[in-house]
This record gives sequence, structure tokens and C-alpha cells, in this order.
Amino acid sequence: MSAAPDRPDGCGPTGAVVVPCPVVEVRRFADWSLVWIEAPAVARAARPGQFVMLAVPGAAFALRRPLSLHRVHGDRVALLIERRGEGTRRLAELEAGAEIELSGPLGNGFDIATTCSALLVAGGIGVAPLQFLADELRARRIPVWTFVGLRGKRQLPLLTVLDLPRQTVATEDGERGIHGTVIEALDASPAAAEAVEKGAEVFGCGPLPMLVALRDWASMHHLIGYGSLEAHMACGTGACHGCVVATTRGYLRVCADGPVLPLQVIGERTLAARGTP
Amino acid sequence: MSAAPDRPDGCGPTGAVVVPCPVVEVRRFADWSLVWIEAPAVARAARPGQFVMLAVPGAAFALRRPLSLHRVHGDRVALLIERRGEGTRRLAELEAGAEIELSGPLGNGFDIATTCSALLVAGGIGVAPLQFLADELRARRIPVWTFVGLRGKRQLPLLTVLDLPRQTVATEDGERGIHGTVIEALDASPAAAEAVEKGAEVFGCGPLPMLVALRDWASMHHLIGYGSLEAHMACGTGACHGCVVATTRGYLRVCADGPVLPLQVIGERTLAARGTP
Amino acid sequence: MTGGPDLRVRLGALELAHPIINASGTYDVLAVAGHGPSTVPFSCYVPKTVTLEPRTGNPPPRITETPSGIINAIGLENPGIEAFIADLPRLAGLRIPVIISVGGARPADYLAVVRRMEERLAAAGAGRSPAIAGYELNVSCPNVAAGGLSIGADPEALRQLVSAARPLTARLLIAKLTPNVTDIVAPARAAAEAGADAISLVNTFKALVLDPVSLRPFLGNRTGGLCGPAIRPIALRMVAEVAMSVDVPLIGMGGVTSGLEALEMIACGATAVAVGAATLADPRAPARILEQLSAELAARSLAGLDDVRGTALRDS
Amino acid sequence: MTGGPDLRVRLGALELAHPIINASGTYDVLAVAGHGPSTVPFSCYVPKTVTLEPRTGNPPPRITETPSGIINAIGLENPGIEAFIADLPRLAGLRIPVIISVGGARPADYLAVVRRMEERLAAAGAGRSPAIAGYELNVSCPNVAAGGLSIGADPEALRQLVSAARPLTARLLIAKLTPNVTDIVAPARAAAEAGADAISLVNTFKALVLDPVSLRPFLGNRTGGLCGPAIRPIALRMVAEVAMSVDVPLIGMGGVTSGLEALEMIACGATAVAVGAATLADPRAPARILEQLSAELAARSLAGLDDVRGTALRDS
Ligand SMILES: Cc1cc2nc3c(=O)[nH]c(=O)nc-3n(C[C@H](O)[C@H](O)[C@H](O)COP(=O)(O)OP(=O)(O)OC[C@H]3O[C@@H](n4cnc5c(N)ncnc54)[C@H](O)[C@@H]3O)c2cc1C
Ligand SMILES: Cc1cc2nc3c(=O)[nH]c(=O)nc-3n(C[C@H](O)[C@H](O)[C@H](O)COP(=O)(O)OP(=O)(O)OC[C@H]3O[C@@H](n4cnc5c(N)ncnc54)[C@H](O)[C@@H]3O)c2cc1C
Ligand SMILES: Cc1cc2nc3c(=O)[nH]c(=O)nc-3n(C[C@H](O)[C@H](O)[C@H](O)COP(=O)(O)O)c2cc1C
Ligand SMILES: Cc1cc2nc3c(=O)[nH]c(=O)nc-3n(C[C@H](O)[C@H](O)[C@H](O)COP(=O)(O)O)c2cc1C
Ligand code: FES
Ligand code: FES
Repeated sequence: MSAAPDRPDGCGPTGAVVVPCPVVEVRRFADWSLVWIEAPAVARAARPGQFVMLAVPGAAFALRRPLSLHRVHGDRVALLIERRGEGTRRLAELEAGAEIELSGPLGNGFDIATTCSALLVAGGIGVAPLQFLADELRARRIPVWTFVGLRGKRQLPLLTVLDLPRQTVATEDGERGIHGTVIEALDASPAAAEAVEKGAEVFGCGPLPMLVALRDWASMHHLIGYGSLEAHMACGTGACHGCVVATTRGYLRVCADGPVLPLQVIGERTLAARGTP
Repeated sequence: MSAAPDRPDGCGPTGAVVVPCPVVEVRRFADWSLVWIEAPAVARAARPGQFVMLAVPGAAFALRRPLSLHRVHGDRVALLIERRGEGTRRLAELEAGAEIELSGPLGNGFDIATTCSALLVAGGIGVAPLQFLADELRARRIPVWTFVGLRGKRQLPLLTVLDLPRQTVATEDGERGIHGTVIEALDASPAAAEAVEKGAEVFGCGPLPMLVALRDWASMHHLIGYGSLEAHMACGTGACHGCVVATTRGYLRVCADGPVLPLQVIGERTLAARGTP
Repeated sequence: MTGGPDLRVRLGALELAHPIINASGTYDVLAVAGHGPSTVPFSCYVPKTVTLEPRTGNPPPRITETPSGIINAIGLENPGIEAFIADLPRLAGLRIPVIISVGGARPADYLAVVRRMEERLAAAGAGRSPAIAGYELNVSCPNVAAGGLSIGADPEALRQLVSAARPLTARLLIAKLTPNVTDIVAPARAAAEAGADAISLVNTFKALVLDPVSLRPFLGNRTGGLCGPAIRPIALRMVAEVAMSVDVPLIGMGGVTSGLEALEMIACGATAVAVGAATLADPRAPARILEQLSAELAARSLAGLDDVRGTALRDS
Repeated sequence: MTGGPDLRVRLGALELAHPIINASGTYDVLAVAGHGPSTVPFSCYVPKTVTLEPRTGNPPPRITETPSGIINAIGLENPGIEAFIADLPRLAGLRIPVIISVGGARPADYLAVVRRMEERLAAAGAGRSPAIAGYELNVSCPNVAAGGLSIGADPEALRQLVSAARPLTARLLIAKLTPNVTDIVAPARAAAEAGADAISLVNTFKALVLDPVSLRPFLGNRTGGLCGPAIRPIALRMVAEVAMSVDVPLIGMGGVTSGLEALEMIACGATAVAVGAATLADPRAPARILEQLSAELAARSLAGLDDVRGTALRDS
């Protein structure tokens, strides 16, 4: 959560700093867009695992869309956007030169203050925030292993924009890398065994069932683990109590208590919630 | 009204033919856009005074916007769009190469079957359909006088896209042509006297108060006159009874009974209607 | 649609080729100049509400746009039942069943319209008319002073009206409810108990827009009725509530613009789905909705609509 | 705003610097992590509804978007009155008056909250609390089983609740009405007659959205409350109806996103205007609305809001 109070401009009552920022580069490929935005205030404050709320361009009235910080370079931040509904479709159509309103950085982010080695596990577009995390860990010279699970051929283009250390790929249709889910890949891969041996911390992002499996895998190997969760959001800053997930610690707001939560707090009730992606 | 039934494609139940058409040229200037669209079916059936309903680009749910046919060349139709609200703003931002959905031609249009000479009187953007009318009259070698009334300096750019025969301009701020309203210009101008002498039919389009004044002016000079009216529309084809104006003949639907009505049917109740532009 | 999912539905005795029908008043097929009605993509046609006497309707402006919606105050403009009857043969060309929407200021007016219509149908040779499948009692127009809103909002008054109309016809009798009520189930139950074969819901929400310059009511009638996607979540809730409590087929409507949204209405318990605002915004909407509905069923490997109807709120 | 139009308004004894306040529950200032509350652009702060006992709220998902609207079923998540009181000093930093939104399952719950609060205020030194200007009785939340919806929809029950609460406090007493009623004037009149100093309207419309894949209710609570621009025309109509019949100041709300729309609420009779959905969609909305409102007045050469209030429906 950006904690700077009383910013002279664009500071809304919900605590989020909203600024119109120029889109500086867009790379559109298959179902995705990699969008670079000049956003100095966000870039400077950003931590891996944090997200921004993006105004949907051209929409008359719309909630902002939560999107993870995918990379940060100097004054620029990158978002990796998967087209799903109307909002992400419009966001993905952004062109360089356009202006876009965003607020952030929001959320707690991954806590890597004491991390000595890290195992990053992504499911599909869940890889978005893990790239930033990997960049940061690499900059701190912390050993990192990454696992990227993809549904299949259709998702392969995602790999073209990634730059992950010690990357293992798993596809459910066997098109690339290990044939199976990313959890099956963890079980099968010597890289994961290496990470386990080093007592790496586990950082995951992906669909909830994957995070549940990752929780069990991590706990089986006595690793501390964190997952980044999703929820439909309105304010994005903790002000509306709209984005809670049911955890073993009760309802937690994904936007303000998360999006990063210890994997252990994900319980049966988390999964049971209707409509959860 | 386009009377072709059972068109193979795009024929909606309300009788309008809806077709996605390519925008081929856009000229944006001051508050206006002159938009050329490749729309063969519309172009072929079009008569001056008819209009099209245009889908607002990028809007999730929106009524279509009625816009007069401004010119027709071969398979192309031109619209002259004044930015007012959100819909016309988006329409005016169209770029060449875009696709736009339109249905038409709609409405009765000007009846010039028996016209021997014509006096065209426009108020502001009301000039849009009169250009097409002038083009058509000129093609038929029918003598035409045109009067264009503008509020003032801000509206002068409109003149740059017009090509009207025997054009007299009046501005309320005196910036160009006769200083006064277009009706005052009619009173003052020898061109209008000439038209009166020829017993010209009067064709007007502009704000309702202007049409009322034109009605009185025409009747004073014993000229037959027609005006093109505006109303908020939904279906644009006569199916919803939404766009009526109160006339001396009762409620008439602007989209299907009009938009062109004899000036004589405009009465006090027409003007009294709240919200009428 | 050959080979695709079976879209047939049954409203009481009336079998429809598919569930998509037009919402009354949003598509006056006879008023469309020079248009052959052969292209109507609805399975059944509901003309604009007809009253005993002709009505000129409300002063303009009568319609405008709101966020994701349309507000209108047409005021039941219609030529009256006699002129309507005289025009009936023109509807025959539609070749689909017709459900006559009936309006009135007093209960007696509704009954007079139904009676007159039945007389005419008994007298006329069948060939000259469309198939009149039944009546939709519009007890819910918010835009006329005595437009029946009071009847629709008062379960007892509605019960009496339906009870009185029931013996007048063997055809389908439908009550169209207003959403401007605290409890939508009460009038629905009253109508069903009094013998209505089906229930249509919802009509429009009473609403107000101002002219942004004068800050006075924009519509000539001051208030109007709101419809379109804006109200869909409320309409869907009402359809679901009625479906869970009342055991007659429902015609669900309110802001449906896509096949998925029509399917959602059906999942909430609707048998047929009426489309109004969407047609006004895009004349091709009904045909598109029908195609999309078929595609939705196919994509879900559903053979027909019975497998979906009412499943949304069933405890699984 | 110096030199600009005078935006001050008066809600009973409470003078506000301007009419823009927050809609309860849409902006929990204390829940925003690490945020100094000094930037609140509202003239008065209404915390999320507080109940006697803590409430964990409804199961997720709790909120999503609809066409031009938001549907939510938070379920009055709140820490209960004791924890709320313990946290009160943190609100003092806002330096604006606070109106406490009170919820409950039974009338006794509401009264207990007001009583407890008054005790606390009588006991505490003034410096440690914000200025508590009054209470807003939320008798209208559609998202909790016994959320008071029945009270808000029942004029007699509301009359009794307000009558019972009235003697408990000398502060402002406000009733917040539900729009899910046949006649909005009846509960408004009952509240005013029972001694309410002002009336807030509207709360959300009970609504339903389905998950597009499973065709089951999307919200954990199944139904939720609809707000945002979608409902504005209905809310505006209700504000106008109440303003024409009841003689207490109104706090109008429902989909206001601009200064012009706030002015329209005022032209329909509102004294203050609350903003909810707009803030959620754009954190800068309240400040923008306030600026735009000032500009609208200036452009119309109006010196203050008294010149506009209630003029929309006055017969001129
Ligand atoms: C903390 C966080 C970080 C995210 N990071 C990324 C990212 O880096 N890249 C990426 O492609 N996606 C990311 N998502 C998911 C992304 O927010 C949704 O795909 C997007 O909101 C869908 O919007 P839409 O208009 O396309 O879909 P619609 O279904 O039309 O949206 C309707 C409403 O539902 C909400 N919604 C729908 N799906 C989701 C979802 N999966 N999560 C949250 N809200 C949803 C929308 O925000 C909107 O309010 C993230 C989500 C969260 C919560
Ligand atoms: C037959 C006819 C022909 C027209 N021809 C032209 C033309 O050639 N060029 C041009 O610039 N304008 C023309 N207009 C006016 C044009 O339709 C409106 O300016 C436009 O609809 C405004 O839409 P908006 O979204 O910008 O405004 P908004 O005020 O945001 O629109 C809200 C709603 O009100 C309707 N509306 C608002 N103003 C008008 C209006 N003056 N007339 C009808 N509906 C309105 C809109 O269609 C929409 O449904 C014509 C209108 C009619 C009826
Ligand atoms: C222009 C217009 C006219 C209408 N006229 C009638 C009518 O005559 N009788 C009636 O029962 N409903 C009438 N309605 C209501 C619709 O039939 C329908 O109940 C409502 O619009 C909700 O559906 P929708 O959101 O799909 O439009 C009218 C609606 C509109 C927009
Ligand atoms: C997320 C959310 C939470 C809400 N919580 C409350 C609440 O606790 N108490 C209350 O009186 N109203 C609550 N409301 C209703 C709003 O205060 C307001 O009445 C309604 O949203 C209409 O205004 P709007 O359209 O500007 O949002 C809530 C609304 C939303 C969207
Ligand atoms: S989105 Fe409002 S609390 Fe998280
Ligand atoms: S717009 Fe529907 S009748 Fe004219």
C-alpha cells in the first residue's frame, strides 16, 4: 500500500494515488498485451506482488481493473494483461501514446526481507507478478527457481515475454516441457528437489486450486509458502470490504490484507466460495 | 424510409437495414467532423432529407444517433457531425479505416418531385441535410438560393466544407455576411426577394424557434415551406412512438412521418414541448 | 437451427418455436413504414398495449437514453380496440401467434377489450386474422395517470381483474407485473391463483431524468419508465423470486441483450424471454440473441431449455 | 472555493461546508491501510453501518460490476459498537462532523447502539472524539437476513423505531430508506412524523447476477444491492417524490458521478448529496464532483444552493 499521504495531486479519499500516465510501449501477442507505462510515483514505490487499479479506457462507468506489476524499470512499469472480458479487452487495445489512469502501488506485496532462496510457481497469467519478484530477487543475488505451468499450446506465447531464472515449464497437453500440471512438475523435477533442499521459500500465483495444491506440496516439504490471490475488487484500498476471501483466519481483504497471503491460510472455505476464479 | 423488404443480410425487425460500413475519409475541424462512409445500399436509396442511425463506437449499450445524409457520391455517403454529447464526441473521433454500423436511409426526406425553384434556409448544423438537397436540386438544374445562419465566429469553420449555390451567410455577432439572424437576412437580402418572386419552395433545417420564424416568413410571402425537425429517437423507424412532436395535426413521429414536415404543421404546442432542442 | 439444440418452449397451451419474443410497445410492426413483417425473428408477437378508446399518448419528449438504459413515457399511444381490430388482418402476415397486450384505466376497460376481441374472433373467419394466442394484461404501465399501475401494485385488485377476465376467454391469460412494488411475489401469486396461465415481468421502473440545461423534467410526462441493461440485475432477481414461489410459466424481461443473458433469465425460471430495449438500440439484437442462445446451449451440451430452467437458485 | 458560490447547506442543526458527503459503507476510512484521513473531500463523514455485535459479513464473492452499476453484498461487516467506540478517536483526525450509521436485526438493536453511543459521548472528554453530529438509521440494507429491510419497507415499524430512538439523543436523527418499496413517500412520512430530522435515500436495489459459466448466483449471499449510475433515474424520482411530500431535509444518493448530477439531486429537493459507487470507481470522484458543482452554480450565476433546491418539479 502506498503510504504517502497528502500528495499534492490526484490523491483520492480512498488512499489511492490516481495519476494519468502515458503508455510508452505496447507489445500485443496472442491473448496478451505487455504494456509499458511511464509512472514514476508508482515505479518508485513498487514492491513485487503489488498491483495497480487501471481505469478502463473509454468506459463511461466502470470499476477499475486490478493488474499486477509485472516489471519495473526506472520510471516505467509493465503490465502483462490477458484478455478475458470487456475491460481487459479494452486495456489490451491500448496504443503507445495513449494516456491511462492508474492508482497504486496497492496491496502488501511479497515479503522477501528475510528470503534466502526462492521457488516461484506460476499458473498461466499468474506469472505476471512473479517476473517482477524474480527480477528483484535476482538483483539481490538470491537463488531462484521458477516453474511455469501452462494449460497448453495456446498459452505458449506467454513464455516469449518472460525472463525467469532457472525456468521449468510444464504444460497440461505436453506441448512443451514437462507433461502435466505445474505441481506434478514440482514432484518430477530435480530443480524443485534442489530448491527443497535449500529450504527455499515458495511464492505462487495462479488459479486457486493450484494454490491449494501448492500449499499442500509446500507443507509436505516443510517449506514456508505464500500465494497471491485474486478477487473481484471495487476500491482496491481496503475501504469497501468487497474483495474478501474466506481464510482460516477469517475474511481477509485481498486488496489490503493481500494479495499475498501465507499459503497456510487458504482453507476449504476459500475454495468453496462461489464465483471465485 | 427504405422500403426494401427481406434483404438477405442485416435486416432487423424494425425495418432498418443495419450494415457495418468502412469509414473512408474523415475531416475533423473545430467542433465538427465530416465523415465519409462507404455504404452502397444507403447511398443508392438515399434522398435528401433522409437520415441514418449510427451506432456509437465503443459504447456498451447506447441508442443509435440520428444523423442526416450530408452528401452522397457514388457508393459513399458523408455525415457532418457536430460534437455535442458523448455519442457525437465518439462519432467525431472516428478514423478512416474504422468500421461503423449504420441503418438507413430513414425518414421521408424532402419532396422535390414538383419543385421548380427552392430557397434553402439553414440554422447552424441544420445545414447538414441542406447540402445534399442543394446537390440534388443543382443536378436537376433547379434554381436554388441558400441562406446559412450562424451564431457567430465559433461556427464559421462550418462554411469551409459547404458548397452551396447562391449562398448568403448571416451571423448573429456580425462576424461574417449579414449581421443578424437568418430570418433577418431573408428580410434584408435581394436574393431572398428574388426567390420570393420566383415562388420558390422553402426548405429549412435548424433550431425549432428558427423554423417557427421561417414558417411565419414563408406564409407572409405565400411560399410553400418544409422544415426538417429533430427529436430524441430510439428505433428510428416508426416502431416505438418515441420521437413524436406535437403538431397542428397531432403527434407526428419525426423518424417515420418526418423528419421533413410542412412548416405549417409546426404550432405553439410544438414549441412548448419541454426539452425540445 | 436444424440439428442444433431444441429451443421449443411451452407457455400453457401455446407452443413456441423458441423463447425469444418482443416486449410489448417496443416494436410496433404495423407502424413501421413500408416494412414487410416477414422478417420478425420472434416466436410470438405482442403488439403495443391496446386500450378501449384511442389514446394519443403523452406530450413529447417521450424517450431518451440513461446510463445503460432507456427511459420512456409514450403513454400508451394506440388507436383503440376498434381500429386495432380493423388492422388485425395485417398482422396475419407475420405467420406467428399474437398475444394481445391489454391496457386500461379501470378494470372494466380491460374486460371490455377482451370481450370485444373475443366477439370479433368468434364472428370472423379464421383466415382473415393472425392466430390470437391470448392476452397480456398490462397492469403495470407507469406512464399514464390511470395506467393500471395501481392494479399491478395491489395484489387484491389484480386478483379481481384476473378472476373477472378468466371466464371471458379460453385463450392464454397473462398478467404483466410492475417492478415498482415492495414484494413482487404477492401480485404474481394473486394472478396465478386467479387463473392467469403465465406471468410477464418486469415492466419499467418509474424514474425521472432532468434536462441538463433547464434542470426541469426532460420528459413531457415528467416521469417515465426505465428499462434496459441498467435494470437487468433487479429484473433477474424478481424473475427468480417469482419462479421460486409461483407455479406458472414466466415471460422474463428487463435488459436482455445477449443469448447468455436470455439463458440467465431462463436459469432463473423464465420460460420465454422478451426483448425490448435491445431491439431499440440495435434492430438486429433479437436475431442475434436467438443465435447466441442456441450457441450457448450447444456449448454447454444441453439438448434443450428444460435442462436449464430454474436451475440457478435450486439448492444443489 | 473562495469567492465562488456559497455551497453551505444545513441539515437540521448541522451546518455543512458543502453538500457532498460519502455514502455509508463505500469508504471505510479507518480500514484503508496506512492512509492519513486528512484528504477526505466530504463535508461530513458517515462510517460504515455499525451494529451492536460484531458482524463478519457475507461469504465472498461480495462485489462485482453490472451495466453502469455495482452490485454488493458485504453484509454489514463491522466490528460492533464497542470496537467502533474504541476506534472513535482515530476519526477525530478527519476534522469534520461524523454521522453514525446504525444497523440492526431488531428495533432493540438500533436503540442499544444509539444508547451506548450517547453514554460514551456523555462520559468522554470532547477532545478525544470527532464531533458526532448524529445518527443515520440504516433500515434498508438488502444484504443481511434480518438487516432491517423489513423495517424500512414497513412505515409503521419505521415510525415506531424512530419514535423510540428520538428521545435517546438530541443529535441529528436520520432515517435511511430502502428503494425496494411500492411507495417511497409512506416510510419517509412516517419517519418525519416520528421525529426524524432528515431522510437519506436511497439505499441499494435488491438484485441478482449469475456467474456466466456456472449460471449460479455470483455473490456468496446470492442476491445483493445494486447502486451506481444505472439506478440514478429511479433514485432521482424517489428523491423528488419525497421532497414534494415531506418537509425535512433530504440526503439524496444513487449513482451521482458528477457535479451536474449532484445539482440535479438538489433541484429534485435534496439538501445534501451522498456519493458511493462513484468513489469506488474513481477515488477522485468526490473532489471532482465538488469542483464541478461549484462550477455549475457559477455558470448558472447562482449564488447558492437555496436558489436551486426543489425547483425541478415546482409548477412554474
Ligand atoms: C491482485 C490482482 C492482480 C491481478 N493481476 C493480473 C495481471 O497481472 N494480469 C492479468 O491479465 N490479470 C490480472 N488479474 C486479473 C484481472 O484483474 C481480471 O482478469 C480483470 O479484472 C478482468 O476484467 P474484464 O473486464 O476483462 O472481465 P469482466 O469479467 O468483464 O469483469 C467484470 C468485473 O469482474 C472483475 N473480474 C473479472 N475477473 C476477475 C479476476 N480474475 N480477478 C479480479 N477481478 C475480476 C473485473 O475487475 C470487473 O470488475 C489480477 C487480479 C487481481 C485481483
Ligand atoms: C433527423 C435528425 C437528423 C440529424 N442530423 C444531424 C446531423 O446531420 N449532424 C449533427 O451533428 N446532428 C444531427 N442531428 C442531431 C444529433 O442526432 C444529436 O446531436 C445527437 O444525437 C446527440 O448525441 P450525443 O450523444 O452527442 O448527445 P447526448 O445528449 O449525450 O445524447 C443523449 C441522447 O439524446 C439524444 N439527443 C441529444 N440531442 C439530440 C438532438 N439534438 N436530436 C436528436 N437526438 C438528440 C441522443 O441521440 C441520445 O439518444 C440530427 C437529429 C435528428 C433527429
Ligand atoms: C418505448 C417503450 C414502450 C413500451 N410500451 C409498452 C407497452 O405499451 N406495454 C407494455 O406492457 N410494456 C411496454 N413497455 C415495457 C416493455 O415491454 C418491457 O416490459 C420493458 O421495457 C423491460 O424490458 P427491456 O429492458 O428489454 O426493454 C415499453 C417499453 C419501451 C422502452
Ligand atoms: C460496497 C458498498 C457497501 C455499502 N454499505 C452500506 C452500509 O454499510 N450502510 C448503508 O447504509 N449503505 C451502504 N451501502 C449503500 C450506499 O451507502 C448507498 O446508499 C448506495 O450505494 C447508493 O448510492 P451510490 O449509487 O452513490 O453508491 C453500500 C454500498 C456499497 C456499494
Ligand atoms: S476492493 Fe474494496 S476492500 Fe478490497
Ligand atoms: S424513434 Fe421510434 S418511432 Fe421514431
